[in-house]
Amino acid sequence: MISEELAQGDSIIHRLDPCVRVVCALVVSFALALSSQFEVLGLYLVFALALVFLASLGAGPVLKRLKPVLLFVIMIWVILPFTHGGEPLVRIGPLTMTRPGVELCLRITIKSVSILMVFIALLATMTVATLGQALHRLRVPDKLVFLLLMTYRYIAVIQEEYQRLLRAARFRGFVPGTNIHSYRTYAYLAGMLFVRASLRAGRVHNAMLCRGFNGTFRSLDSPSSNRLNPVFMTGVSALTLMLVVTEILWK
Amino acid sequence: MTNPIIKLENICFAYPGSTVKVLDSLDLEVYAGDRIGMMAPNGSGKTTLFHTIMGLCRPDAGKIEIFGRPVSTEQEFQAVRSKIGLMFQDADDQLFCPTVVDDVAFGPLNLGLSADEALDRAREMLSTLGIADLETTITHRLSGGQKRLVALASVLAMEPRVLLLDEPTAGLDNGVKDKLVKIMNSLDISYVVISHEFNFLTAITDRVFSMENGKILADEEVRVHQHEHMHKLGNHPHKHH
Amino acid sequence: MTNPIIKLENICFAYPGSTVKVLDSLDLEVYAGDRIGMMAPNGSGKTTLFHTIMGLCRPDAGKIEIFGRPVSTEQEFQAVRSKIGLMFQDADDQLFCPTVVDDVAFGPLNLGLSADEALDRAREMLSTLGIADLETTITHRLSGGQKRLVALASVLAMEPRVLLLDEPTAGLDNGVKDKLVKIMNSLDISYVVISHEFNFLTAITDRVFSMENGKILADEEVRVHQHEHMHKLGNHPHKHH
Amino acid sequence: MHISEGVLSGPVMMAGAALAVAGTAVGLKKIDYDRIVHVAILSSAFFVASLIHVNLGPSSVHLILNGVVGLLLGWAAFPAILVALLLQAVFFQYGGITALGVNSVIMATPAVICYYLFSPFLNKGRKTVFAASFLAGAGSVFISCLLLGFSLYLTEKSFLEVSLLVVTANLPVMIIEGIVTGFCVTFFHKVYPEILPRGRSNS
Ligand SMILES: Nc1ncnc2c1ncn2[C@@H]1O[C@H](COP(=O)(O)OP(=O)(O)OP(=O)(O)O)[C@@H](O)[C@H]1O
Ligand SMILES: Nc1ncnc2c1ncn2[C@@H]1O[C@H](COP(=O)(O)OP(=O)(O)OP(=O)(O)O)[C@@H](O)[C@H]1O
Ligand SMILES: [Mg+2]
Ligand SMILES: [Mg+2]
Repeated sequence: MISEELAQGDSIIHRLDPCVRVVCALVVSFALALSSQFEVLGLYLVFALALVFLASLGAGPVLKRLKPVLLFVIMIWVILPFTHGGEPLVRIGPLTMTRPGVELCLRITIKSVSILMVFIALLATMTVATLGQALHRLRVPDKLVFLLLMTYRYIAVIQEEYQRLLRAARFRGFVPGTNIHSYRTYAYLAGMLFVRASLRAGRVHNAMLCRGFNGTFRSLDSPSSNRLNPVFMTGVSALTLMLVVTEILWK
Repeated sequence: MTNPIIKLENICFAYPGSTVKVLDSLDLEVYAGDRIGMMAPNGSGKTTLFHTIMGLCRPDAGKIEIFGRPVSTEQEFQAVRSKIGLMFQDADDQLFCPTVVDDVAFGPLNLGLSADEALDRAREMLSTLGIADLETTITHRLSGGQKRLVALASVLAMEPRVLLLDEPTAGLDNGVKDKLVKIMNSLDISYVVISHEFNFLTAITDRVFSMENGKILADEEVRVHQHEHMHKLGNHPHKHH
Repeated sequence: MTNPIIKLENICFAYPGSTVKVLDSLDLEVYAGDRIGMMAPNGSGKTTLFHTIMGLCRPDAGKIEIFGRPVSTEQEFQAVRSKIGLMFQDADDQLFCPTVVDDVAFGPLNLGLSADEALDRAREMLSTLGIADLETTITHRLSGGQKRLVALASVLAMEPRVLLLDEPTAGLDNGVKDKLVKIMNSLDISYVVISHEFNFLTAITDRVFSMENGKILADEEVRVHQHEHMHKLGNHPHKHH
Repeated sequence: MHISEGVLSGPVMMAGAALAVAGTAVGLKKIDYDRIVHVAILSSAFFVASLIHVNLGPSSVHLILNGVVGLLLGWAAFPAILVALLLQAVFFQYGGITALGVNSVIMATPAVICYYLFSPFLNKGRKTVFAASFLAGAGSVFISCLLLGFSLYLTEKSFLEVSLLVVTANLPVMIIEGIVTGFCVTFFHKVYPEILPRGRSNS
């Protein structure tokens, strides 16, 4: 389930300092989410595509990851243009598409797809282990970083436990349906996951104590020095600033 | 000669996304009354083989026949699944109901028995295995050996025609192992048992198979091999090639 | 005779809320250079014993001395804990960091080493165990045998004076077991090893203890017992009383 | 249940982020070092459990279980849910960075509310436990829907229909969540009561 396939690549983006990538992703995403002019949004879309290109990701994996948002986009195109009030644009039978409705849909589409592409290009290209290190160096509270890394570590373990429990249920003739027996069985399976998680937490805590843990988190910092870091950082910031200024002046 | 109850022919299987054939043109026939042991290194595909028989791993090529009928779709597997009792490598994975009796009755309930009938059958099974006193115990509070026996009871409560046991002795002490040997020898059912312990296998099975390169090694080869080992290396652990 | 490095005297322990004494006036002495095996039925309290030595279970009565000094408070245990390397029954419990090298360096970092020193020590440990290539692997992707070796590396990176290994071979195949035997025999360190496998134990330890009724059975008794068994029952598994 | 990227207006997005930071800060403050491993691994369990699909007639819905997390973790549910959502974003792209704040608030606020409302009933008899946890499960989803609808409405008045649609479409989900949470918590009550908070004195 947790394949982290995109993190395996080797590109300009993969070689950048993860901190730089996290900061850039934040800056670009929020600037993008806050703008609304179509011309500017179009430029952001190009910007996002350029980042995906720089990360040398194949179209296949990127499209696969965009699937949830594409489904969402299709859904809003089916509903919003027709339910939104305002100046009619096209009439299809009894339905009327309104101009503001279509504009809203278009805006959401560009924004959501671009934000996700920025996310994919800059963040999905690192493992959560690396992301945790970057957040630590960006002064995110230790507890939160630890929580993130520990949760990440045990998802695979618990996922496997769940698969085995479900398999055991199916081997004993369990066929899920819409009935109380099925819901109760799923509740027991989920409950068992929580119980086992809690027992494991006790053991892991003990293991940490045995390795000298006393409440302070220490970590191996390995900042990757790369001449590209400042260049990339400056480039992305300058471009974003330009787009933000354009957005403001346009009004 | 009667028909085999489980027949695998030319089965190939690789996990999705991997090119390694875990099972590679594997053939296997299990007849009624067979008591087969299986001993092979980690990662040689023993568990995968069991899962293929149960229809959980779908082979990329080859034919599976169970109880004389070819099975390939989920519906077909579902129909035979309850007649094959698979016991997992880790008993913890198999026990998810709050109490022992709930757990043993879970299978019979799924078979369509009424709550009372299921309860009766569960109790009967527990007393057959000599653990009737555990009936209302909370499953996750059981000891390792007890868990194993309850898992076996849960599987047997489905009244399967053949048992597949995946390392039933892992982590158990000799006391529980002995009990298992007695129980297995008293059962009137065909089974295939995976184990890393030669002594346990020879005590409960008639033949021991091995696996290599995704194929099952014939009985004879394995015998010879193990003989040689007994003489040369005695008690010391060593690697099988 | 020198002082024992671990000395338990008259230890009693029951889990909170239970009246069963898992450890009952237990005595144990481990000397520098000792290589002790421990083989006892499930639930006889082996893991509890290890946890008591580490100060994870606090005894209801009795005295613990480690490296010649009595320990009873959390501070005292904290001070000695890093000098005793406990390897857990389930390697997943012990490998809680995202990558292998993070995990092996976790202990050294807590000992106060700088990041660079910790990294060096971790790398050195990994290459000593022949798994240097795993350095940047994500821990949850390791196979069972690899997890076990990395867990051992994590423990050894603390440079402990004595090792406590809780069923290091459970679920491993002979290849990995062999590797473990080689590693253990090459280490210049005292250890206590719990295992259900007699062969493995005899290959890496000098004496084998057992546990019964919350007490440790003396070496001699166990030896005699095992001798008798070899003659009478041969290869077949059977119960030890 | 989540809001996609690019939908929310600036003020709603920023308010959500601010609230999420505040909730997470409170939650982190309440977790001491002995409990942090516990919260983390329960958060992994939440992540996995929320991927479970259960049948609903011909289709299926996935469990949410923020009620269970609330009852088990109290305020710590906030950081736990935030982290789980961030990991969902990384692994599956269900959401991204800009909507993370609002989505955490939507999921975690009901969890904390249910903790305060219902955890006092968890050391009573079986029937009471089931009833209280049914309400916690169904209630969490209901409040989540309201918050989601409200965020959409604040963004754009014309989203009102969509918001109402979200609430009604989730009615059956609420009932399923209630039933599953009920059985799940009675399961804890029976097999491992230690996992439930021992009254609110120590929270
Ligand atoms: N879900 C999976 N996805 C990909 N590869 C897998 C998966 N499960 C197992 N494998 C691989 O398939 C091979 C066979 O695994 P399998 O579990 O069948 O071996 P086994 O003989 O049962 O080993 P063991 O003695 O450790 O139980 C191994 O190399 C393993 O790494
Ligand atoms: N956390 C706990 N709370 C209550 N009882 C426990 C707990 N852990 C273990 N026990 C009980 O204490 C006894 C000894 O358990 P322990 O785990 O020490 O045995 P063991 O010899 O290590 O067994 P195994 O070979 O299965 O690992 C068992 O009867 C067990 O049920
Ligand atoms: Mg296996
Ligand atoms: Mg143990």
